[in-house]
Amino acid sequence: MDARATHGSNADRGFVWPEEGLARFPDWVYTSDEIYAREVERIFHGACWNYVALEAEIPAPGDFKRSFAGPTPVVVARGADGAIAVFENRCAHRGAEFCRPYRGNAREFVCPYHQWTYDLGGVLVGVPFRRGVKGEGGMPADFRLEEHGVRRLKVTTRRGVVFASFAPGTEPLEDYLGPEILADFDATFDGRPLKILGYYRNTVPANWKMYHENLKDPYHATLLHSYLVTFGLLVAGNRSAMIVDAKGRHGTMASAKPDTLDVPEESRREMRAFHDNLALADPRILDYVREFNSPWSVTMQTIWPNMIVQRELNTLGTRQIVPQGPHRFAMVWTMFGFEGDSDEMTRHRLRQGNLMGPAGFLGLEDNEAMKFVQDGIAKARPSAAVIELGGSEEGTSPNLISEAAIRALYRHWRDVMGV
Amino acid sequence: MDARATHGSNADRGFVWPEEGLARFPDWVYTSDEIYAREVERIFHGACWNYVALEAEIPAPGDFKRSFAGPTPVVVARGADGAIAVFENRCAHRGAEFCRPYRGNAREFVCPYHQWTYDLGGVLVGVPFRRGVKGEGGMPADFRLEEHGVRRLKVTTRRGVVFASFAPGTEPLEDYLGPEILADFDATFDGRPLKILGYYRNTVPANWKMYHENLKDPYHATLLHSYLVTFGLLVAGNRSAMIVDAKGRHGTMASAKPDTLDVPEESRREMRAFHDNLALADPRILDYVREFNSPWSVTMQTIWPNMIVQRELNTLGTRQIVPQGPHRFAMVWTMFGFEGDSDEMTRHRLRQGNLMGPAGFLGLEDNEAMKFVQDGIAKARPSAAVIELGGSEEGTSPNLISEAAIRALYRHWRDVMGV
Amino acid sequence: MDARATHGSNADRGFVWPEEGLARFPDWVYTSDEIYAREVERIFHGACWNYVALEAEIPAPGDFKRSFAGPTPVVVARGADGAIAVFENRCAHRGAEFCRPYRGNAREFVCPYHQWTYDLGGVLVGVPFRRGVKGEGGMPADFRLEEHGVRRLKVTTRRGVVFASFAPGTEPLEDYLGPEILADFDATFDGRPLKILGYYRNTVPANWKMYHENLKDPYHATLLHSYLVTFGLLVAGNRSAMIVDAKGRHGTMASAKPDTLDVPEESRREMRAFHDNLALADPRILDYVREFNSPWSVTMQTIWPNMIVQRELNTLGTRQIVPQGPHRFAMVWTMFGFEGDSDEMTRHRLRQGNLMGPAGFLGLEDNEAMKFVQDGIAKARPSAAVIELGGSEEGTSPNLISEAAIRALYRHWRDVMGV
Amino acid sequence: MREDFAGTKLDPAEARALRLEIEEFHAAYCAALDEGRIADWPGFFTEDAVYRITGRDNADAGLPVGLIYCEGGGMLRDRALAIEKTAMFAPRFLLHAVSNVRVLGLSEGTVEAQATYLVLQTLVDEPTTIHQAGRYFDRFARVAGRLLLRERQCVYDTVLIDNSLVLPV
Amino acid sequence: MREDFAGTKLDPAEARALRLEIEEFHAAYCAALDEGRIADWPGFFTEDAVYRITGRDNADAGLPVGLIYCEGGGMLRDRALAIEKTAMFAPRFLLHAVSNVRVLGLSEGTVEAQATYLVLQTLVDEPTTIHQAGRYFDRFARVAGRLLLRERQCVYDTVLIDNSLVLPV
Amino acid sequence: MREDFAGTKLDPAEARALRLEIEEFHAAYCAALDEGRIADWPGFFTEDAVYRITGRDNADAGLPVGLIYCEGGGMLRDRALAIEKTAMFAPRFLLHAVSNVRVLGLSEGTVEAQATYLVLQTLVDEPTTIHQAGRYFDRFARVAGRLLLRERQCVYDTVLIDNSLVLPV
Ligand code: FES
Ligand code: FES
Ligand code: FES
Ligand SMILES: [Fe+3]
Ligand SMILES: [Fe+3]
Ligand SMILES: [Fe+3]
Repeated sequence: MDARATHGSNADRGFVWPEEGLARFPDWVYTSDEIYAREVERIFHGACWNYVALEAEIPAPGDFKRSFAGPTPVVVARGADGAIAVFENRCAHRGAEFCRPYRGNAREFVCPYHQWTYDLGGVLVGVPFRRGVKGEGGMPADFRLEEHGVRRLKVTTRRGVVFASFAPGTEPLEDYLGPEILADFDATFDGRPLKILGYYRNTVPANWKMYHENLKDPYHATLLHSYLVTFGLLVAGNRSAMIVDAKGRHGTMASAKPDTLDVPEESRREMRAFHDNLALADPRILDYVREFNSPWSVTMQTIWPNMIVQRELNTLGTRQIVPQGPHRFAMVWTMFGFEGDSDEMTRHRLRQGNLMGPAGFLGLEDNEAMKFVQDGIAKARPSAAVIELGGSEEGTSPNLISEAAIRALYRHWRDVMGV
Repeated sequence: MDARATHGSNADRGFVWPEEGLARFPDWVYTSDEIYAREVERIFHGACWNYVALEAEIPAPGDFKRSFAGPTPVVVARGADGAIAVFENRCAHRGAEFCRPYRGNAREFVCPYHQWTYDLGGVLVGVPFRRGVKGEGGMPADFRLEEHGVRRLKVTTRRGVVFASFAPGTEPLEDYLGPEILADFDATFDGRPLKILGYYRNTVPANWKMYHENLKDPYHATLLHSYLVTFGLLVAGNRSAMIVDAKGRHGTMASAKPDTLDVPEESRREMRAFHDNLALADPRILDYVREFNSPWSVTMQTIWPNMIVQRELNTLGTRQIVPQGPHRFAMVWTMFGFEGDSDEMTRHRLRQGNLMGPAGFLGLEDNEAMKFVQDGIAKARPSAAVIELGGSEEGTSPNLISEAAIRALYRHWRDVMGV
Repeated sequence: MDARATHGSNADRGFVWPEEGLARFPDWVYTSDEIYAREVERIFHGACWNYVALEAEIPAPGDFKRSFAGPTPVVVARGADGAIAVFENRCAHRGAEFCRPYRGNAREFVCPYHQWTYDLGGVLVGVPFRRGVKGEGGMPADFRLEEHGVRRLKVTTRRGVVFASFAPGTEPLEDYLGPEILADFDATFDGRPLKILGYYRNTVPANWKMYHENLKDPYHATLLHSYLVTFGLLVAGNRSAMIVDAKGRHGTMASAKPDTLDVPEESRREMRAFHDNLALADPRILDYVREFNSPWSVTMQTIWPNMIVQRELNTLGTRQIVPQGPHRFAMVWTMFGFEGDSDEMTRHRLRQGNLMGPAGFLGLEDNEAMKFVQDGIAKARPSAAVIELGGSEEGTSPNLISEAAIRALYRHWRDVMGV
Repeated sequence: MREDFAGTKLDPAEARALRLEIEEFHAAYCAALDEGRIADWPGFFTEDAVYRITGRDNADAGLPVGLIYCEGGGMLRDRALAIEKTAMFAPRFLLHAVSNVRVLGLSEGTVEAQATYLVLQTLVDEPTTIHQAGRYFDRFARVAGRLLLRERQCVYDTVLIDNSLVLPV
Repeated sequence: MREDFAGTKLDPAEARALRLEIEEFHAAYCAALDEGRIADWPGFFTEDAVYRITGRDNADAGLPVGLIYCEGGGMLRDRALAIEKTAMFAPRFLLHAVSNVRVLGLSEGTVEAQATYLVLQTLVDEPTTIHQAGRYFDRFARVAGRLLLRERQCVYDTVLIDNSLVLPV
Repeated sequence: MREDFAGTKLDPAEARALRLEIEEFHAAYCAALDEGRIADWPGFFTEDAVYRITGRDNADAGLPVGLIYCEGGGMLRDRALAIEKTAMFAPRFLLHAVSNVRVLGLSEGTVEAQATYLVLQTLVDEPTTIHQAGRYFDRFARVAGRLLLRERQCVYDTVLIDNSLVLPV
């Protein structure tokens, strides 16, 4: 991207917010290359915690995985001492992205181009022919290996979840998440060791923020996802909540599976999604095995800026958002269970996995819907989204029919972005 | 596209017209992202009539089709009262492109994301849970459905052809076309009800204006299209005309099929395209059944900014230009006949259809040639086209060997674009 | 590309060089659209000699080939008098890239769109209906064919190699190359008539300058290319040299095949690439038939801005760099032998060809490594390459463990680019 | 749905023999196109053959238009003639790959069959693209011992054509 | 490596007959999907069938997750039901092309076979894309004279899925 | 043009049997490459085999160069060795799909055949691409009862290669 991308005043750039305030989101929030460049600089490369891995993916010394902090490729590796390091996947010499496989185990990382060698912490430990050959060539005498490792990120972990930040001063994770979010985070990551069941990867042809909006938007769940409604997993009026942290960055969409399918007539009228007389041949997919210390059977947590924690009944996973410009992002899904799950419990999680992911009964609908939105705003005359559900309230909302969580997020975003 | 796209003075932007005036067209006319953004704003979204449909495509109440006004997706729908409405294919809520199929029939349009519901005129008629659930959430009390429909375009029709404009003040279609263009338009759309025979869709890797130039350029027809020449459909010296409206926007390239193939020696010498001793095994494709009240057997009309009316002997169709940036456009061909055509007449039109379309004997050559031009100007050193055929005359030209119609178009274009 | 691409001051654009000087190359050197546009204007379209063809490709009058001067399509043709002309592959009329096949033989070039006709020198010799038909239309009376040919480039040849320049004032090729480069150039092109063996074409998803760096970087050869090392063709400590011209633009990476495989223990330790106990089943691929008057068995010459001369033992070829924006370039390989080669010698060259090209044991590794570098710098936080091997020395280097030739190139590049 | 498995009312052995013969027909037909032997193309059809290429959108809607529409051998030969002698288009390489051949039945002495095809196009200095993906709906007649097409409907999914289609499918 | 050629321990003639029969099965199976007859899809499986689609990265690592994971006919029918009745997705054309069919052997009355598949997807006003390329790892049982899938593992190379996969493979 | 239909001077039954056998050969050959069993690859050739991959531009012009050019088993094994032991390239998934197999004839005890191939490549975190599309021009010998390649000319339409070709075709 060109250096100029972040120059010039907002007015010059046409970044003028509608007078209605947070009741309107202008298109350029989702379509501008410059806004995107600024997001990378101030958010993903700023004082935020990027989700990068689960410890269970790299249990042993030398285990590593390719990952991303925002759009930036990083390596997550476990050292001989068991400590986890996160560093840029970019050689300090000429910049090669040296770590190519999804994951593996290594004693050290050797860049293929000139074999500069890094230890499991990203520290430069070897430069071939550093002293030259027969005393000729090589690096200057004052070249210090320790000054030329790959750039390391600040790392923190909680309950086996690994986060990294480019900003040394980023606040502690617990403060960053806040108590409202921590509660459900800890309910899902309840201390049992995780067992990785596998991965999904997909791209979504939409702006990365739409994924946060989607999961701060309980309204859509009752309307887009006929499957949920038809088979009784969620109906407007369920016991549910949309919980937001104090800064409005993070969120938890929570609901409790009703004991019986009973859609109030009031709701049936509103929901075209509702189909009577449909039944599953194999309803095991809807079973909920109570295994968590939580009033909720479903919690979907959005952890700013790039993580989702999925606890959908018994199918569990993290999702990592990898932005790829204003019009596209990639999503990496890591599905897991717990060590000690019985075969049947594992199979139950796998069966229930049909709900989520890019082919999931719910997951595919969200991906399709987000594509529709980006298609709609990218080619239309300049306009703005209407965000008025729940009036002007911002933050935690007592009910599903509100966009208060989305408004709260954008108050924070505008503040950070200076627009 | 970034907001900044249309900022800055022409000189700053390098948009300086050559001193030769309309004898030269500089490359940036065809290659600049900023010029394209300005075209969308001032032309397709401006006081122009965009062709969007034929009434015969949506004969019954509830019939609709996806279409485009310039680059912008729109829906063309016939209401219960038979009236036709054209509105943006963009949900007023969060912007989803809600209408996805090529065409269909519906009682109303339901956006899949949150099921906001629009009537056949694009008026918002339903917002689920607008009043919330159990009195909580929902839209503000002062939210008026009628203020949040999708944006409607101004609509006009003539002889079963549907046009739409984003600008309320756009002049009446008859004034917009002018008498010279109306005459041949009405000769093709002569009042007989149309019968849709089918569609072609293709992209062309060239600037959208080149399609207008191609059909305001009778010179090329006698040289590029060997088929026309070899089999006697058109030779320089035919009875023909290149007719242009007063403003230079629209055009009609007209010719009369000669009764006998007789290429004057003078022309043979000029035309490398000419092949002697080639004959068709099945010459029915060249038959002209006189069915129109017109001196011309062929009229190709360019109706600014996005329509072509093809009357090539008895194969009839409209073409819609959908610009997709400076370097590419899509073309939607709608081929038709008339209600009451005999089976043989329909088959004659289908056989003659081999002349046009992206696989047509003539159509494929135009598409290839336009690609060649964009290829040539996109990578070369800055330069300009030489537009001197017919000297400096502009507008209607008495003969085929002139670029007067192209110069007239660009006088208008420069005026609108301010370059 | 937009006209604005080359406007604005370097500081405004963010083009600020690191204070370490040539010990650091900032990312924007490889990733900026504006820097690329400036390179095309000042380098490829400037006072440089672009490699465009070998005379042996077009031995007879009328023979021609499509080629490129920088990113710009050109035609290289041999006239009836045997003289070679190079001109833009862009019709003077409306800009069509009129010459489409890889190569061929023609009496003249006819643009397909309107059949403007050029002779083998690019001179406009025919405009159909230039005088109109029956005295109507046609070009203005003062239209001079000779003023409207396609733009010709200045041409020079040496030893059967054809170069072209857009700048009339470009210095003579011999001065341009300088004596150090000429020596090895003439050793490869030793006067024997060339025999074309065939072509490879590939793209590389990296900045075009990385290919120059790769071949001014003898350090990588001993480390990336295990094949070379394992089978004894090159080891650090070989008799070798990295030769650079006075301006630092061009280079020759030279080495002499050792008579015996003998890797000094010192080098073994440094080279992870080294594998003991591997042997070829068919070692003929490593044979070197001494046919050149040169102390070197291998010379790889980089001739600024777009040529590589490959003399790898007995497999010979030229490579042409065709830049396609900052992030990609195409490479055209022309492999040759000499007239009079025995069948066995030709087959030897073909067998040895397995070393190079996009599937070559060495060639594929270079292409992969360059992709890794562009991947690494395109998505990371702004940073800079570390170019300190050989300290701050610039230019010709006595040994392989130095980046002196790369620094010399960038001193020149910064001077031309004004950054 | 049993017939979906055998895909035919024919005796399975006969159906299989026909399928294998039709695969050989497709391979020869595609080779003629891929090798630029366009003049050979009409020879794969009966003199009364109907040939049409149309988009799946048209086919699903029952619309008759053809991107290419030929009634009889004369129009097939005229198409080949135009491609060879008069048509202007950029040089390109084409490959036609056929799979999923199904024999659906025998009716009035003609064999009904379907197949899936891919047209891969490569322009000079451009990558190979899927230029068209679609299905053949064929009716074969046996003439002088070998199969010829009495009807070929090429229905393509690639509704949005990249610029132009220069050869038949 | 001999077995790599015949690709089976079966008598070659028997293996070939099975291969040809399996090719016919694939053609019918793909036709059902490509023609949108999703309700027919479960009928290609035995009632105790296992069906899974997973990325080659998971398969190589022995990870059990499925993009689609069905145990038994009920789950297969529920998937078909959801696609037909409840799922929201943009209209699209799909083509499934199968090649390189290999019969690897016979074990406990089931035939082990592999094949290579391509899923070609075309959205409205968008080009045709290779939506998924992968291999089938199949186990067939013979029921009432015809082959049915007792197990199908679809292992795809296209690890990075473009937005969504709406139909089974 | 009759021979264009049968595509051979062989007795049709014999030609068909050979075609089916060659299809099985291709399936096994591609499986070895797609499963990364590169060491098995030379075993598909006779010891005196010639193997070449070259662009259709070179083939049409009669130019002899090969992207890969091997004379004899030694060079084939050395290519496999280099790929396994010395070559540096990014991890990737590859699929080779073969169709349109044609048996053209029998000459001096070798079977001449052609086929169309697609190489589908998927790099980590990148989409699946058509890395190469081309045709095989093969000559098979029968050794110890099974077919081996005495000559394979891989002629690709995808003249402009995307970066590199790391495995043979
Ligand atoms: S780029 Fe990594 S060692 Fe040189
Ligand atoms: S985006 Fe259309 S209803 Fe919400
Ligand atoms: S563009 Fe070349 S003759 Fe008109
Ligand atoms: Fe959802
Ligand atoms: Fe034309
Ligand atoms: Fe190298």
